[in-house]
Amino acid sequence: MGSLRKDTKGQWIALSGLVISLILIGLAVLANQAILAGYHSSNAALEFPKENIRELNLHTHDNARMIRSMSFYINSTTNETVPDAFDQLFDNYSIQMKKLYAVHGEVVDVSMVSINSTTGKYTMDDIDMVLVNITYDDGITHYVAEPELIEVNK
Amino acid sequence: MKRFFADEKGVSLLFEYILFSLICIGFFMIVSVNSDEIFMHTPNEVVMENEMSDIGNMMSTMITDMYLILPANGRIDTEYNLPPKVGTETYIINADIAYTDQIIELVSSDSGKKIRVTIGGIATTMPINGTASSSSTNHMISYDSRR
Amino acid sequence: MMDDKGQIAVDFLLGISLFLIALTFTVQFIPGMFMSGSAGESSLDYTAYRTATVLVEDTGWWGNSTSSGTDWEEHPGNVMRIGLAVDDDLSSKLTNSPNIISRKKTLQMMNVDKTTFIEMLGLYNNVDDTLFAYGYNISFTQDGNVLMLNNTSIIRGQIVPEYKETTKITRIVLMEKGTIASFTGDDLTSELVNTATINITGPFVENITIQICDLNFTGLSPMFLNASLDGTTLIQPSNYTVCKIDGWEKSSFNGSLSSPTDVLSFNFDKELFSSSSEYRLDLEFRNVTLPTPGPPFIDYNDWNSTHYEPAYLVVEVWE
Amino acid sequence: MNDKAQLHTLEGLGAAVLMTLTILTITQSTMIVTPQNELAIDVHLEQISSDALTVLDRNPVDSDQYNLTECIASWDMTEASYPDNMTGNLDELDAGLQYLLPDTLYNVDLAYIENGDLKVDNAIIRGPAGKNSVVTRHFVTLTNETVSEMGGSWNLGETELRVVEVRLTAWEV
Repeated sequence: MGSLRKDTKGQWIALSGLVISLILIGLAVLANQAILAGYHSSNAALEFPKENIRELNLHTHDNARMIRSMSFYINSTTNETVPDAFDQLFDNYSIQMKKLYAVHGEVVDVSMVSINSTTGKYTMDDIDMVLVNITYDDGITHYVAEPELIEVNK
Repeated sequence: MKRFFADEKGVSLLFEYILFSLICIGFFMIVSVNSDEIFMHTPNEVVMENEMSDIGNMMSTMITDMYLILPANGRIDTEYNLPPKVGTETYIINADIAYTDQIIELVSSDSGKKIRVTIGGIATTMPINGTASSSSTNHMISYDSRR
Repeated sequence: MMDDKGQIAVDFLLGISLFLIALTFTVQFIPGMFMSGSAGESSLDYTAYRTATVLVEDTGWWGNSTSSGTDWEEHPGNVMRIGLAVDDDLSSKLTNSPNIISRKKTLQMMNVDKTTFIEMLGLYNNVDDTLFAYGYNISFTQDGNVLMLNNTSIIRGQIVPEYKETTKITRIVLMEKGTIASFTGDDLTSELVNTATINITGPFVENITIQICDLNFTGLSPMFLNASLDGTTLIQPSNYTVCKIDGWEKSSFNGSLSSPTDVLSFNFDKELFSSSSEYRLDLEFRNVTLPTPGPPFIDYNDWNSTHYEPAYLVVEVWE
Repeated sequence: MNDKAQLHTLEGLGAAVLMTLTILTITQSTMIVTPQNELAIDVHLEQISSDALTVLDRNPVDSDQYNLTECIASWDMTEASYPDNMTGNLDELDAGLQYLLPDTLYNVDLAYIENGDLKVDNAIIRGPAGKNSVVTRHFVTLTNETVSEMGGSWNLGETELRVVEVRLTAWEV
């Protein structure tokens, strides 16, 4: 046994082996953290269709205003009434949106409920609000706004 | 004394072999007894902590994103997936304390480990409640303006 | 033990076993190490993400027992949520204008006390009911510099530590910045040759911007010479600055006009118009005709609208 | 007493110092570089490119920069090709995106419904989309009025409106 004690050559091999294994354990723990870091939270942020829904909503707002002024224009050049023109233009808009969203596997529907007119005459100052139903469905998220009140005289 | 160190005739080669084997056996016994703790438990703890905070952040981020597009009249609901286990344990997500504490809590079933995630001021203006267990299959967050 | 050669076998045994142990670990864990280079706190990523999202896309909310609304900047004592997006409908919690940042809300954000701020934005970690605030640095920047509103640098939080892991989120926003009026060469009124005169009634809360395009050139090397207010010549850059605008880019302007489509942007210090009286601003050019005679002169206050400029919101969070 | 080990101790000490230094360098360098996880980078990229479109879209009409609707309305319907005509005459939009999204490459596609059919045109091509590219979408509605004001060639009827989906594919260089 004296020979073992006398021979000191192995000590540092043994110690460095130990040190290396400890370091590797430490690194393994760190690496473990890294692999799993933020998969679910990233997915939530990436997959939740926040922008798509917001865009559908805001774009419908913008369009309702645009359609309002356009239907007054149509009314002034043809004998079509403002609500009729409004309806037609809105339908047209709705069909286009439906198709554009369908490309991405999303089912949307934008349909007009009513035009709010206090006097019933549908004049320029009179139409202040439009009621629209908006639905969105991509199989995971379902969004329904019925009705969405759109102030169009701003 | 000098003679003691100079003396190389300690034990026989056979006995040295036996001694060395004993040391090795001892070492491996210690390692195998502690291996569960060292190689399973500690990494599991780390994995659980990470994954639970990840899931908590998912919930919190989803609620925040959803809050920002809530319809004024209408409803919105979204399904989400939860991993059935973090590390080796099932867990429960608890949002009932969100109103008072602005946090979502995840509690693991066996060790009772808790992870809390903040939800940035939204809970004061919108009541958030509900719990979800990882062992059930369908999960959904929903909002209805008329309720 | 007289035979020393036996020792080599023992050394070898010990060495090889340790080597094998190390090798086992290496084989087991090295592939995992190269999967991703990060060893960071993933939750901080999303704390920063949520903070930036709430600030940019939410209007904020205040409320007490009787009323509530999104104009929390007017009720700093009852603030329930901090959001900076502008809003036209105070009662609805939604905004139609995400990414458009209200100047007033931003300034009010600077006044919110630290504890409320951290709590409202969720910039803390809750471990066993004890709150540990994260380190954070939230700022608006423009062209690489911190944005100034009302002589305040819009930056909150601590200095970003150099040797710590931080997570950073950048958002592009439109920042409400004072007022702007755009004129064409034909809109501008003049009494003296080559000099455009604009009436401006103060006071203003922010610097004002005047933009001029489509000037009519009459001779070679048309130039902008100087600006004067009620007869006093103004000095660059302490009183005003001029730059050329090309789409989204601003470039420096040395006075000489090269093409009629050049857009000039004058930015006047709000201190020049400190009283609530009418000021007369003269912009003197060379070889430029201003076809509309005055007085009456064109009035800045009739033409102005809110000035929005692109800026970046930078949210940085660390433990 | 056997003192031969002393030299070995020093050597060992040296080795230990070297090892410690290596470990320190490795850990320190990851701290400074702060490599974000790949998904978080995607989230950030998606966020910022969607911001760019929103900012372009919401930019007030009377500001000196054209907003998204105006940019799209000005299009002369010539598709972009790579690499000769990368911006497909949508220079205004390209300039805006370049200003708002530095260090990012992007392609812009326009999708719209014409005579009941979906058409997708390449409007800006900055290169083949990278591996970690993200797609964000925004919508604009064009009318005859906006198009003729901006001098585009969309050829819309007086009472027609056309919804155009602006599809931005962005990736980091």
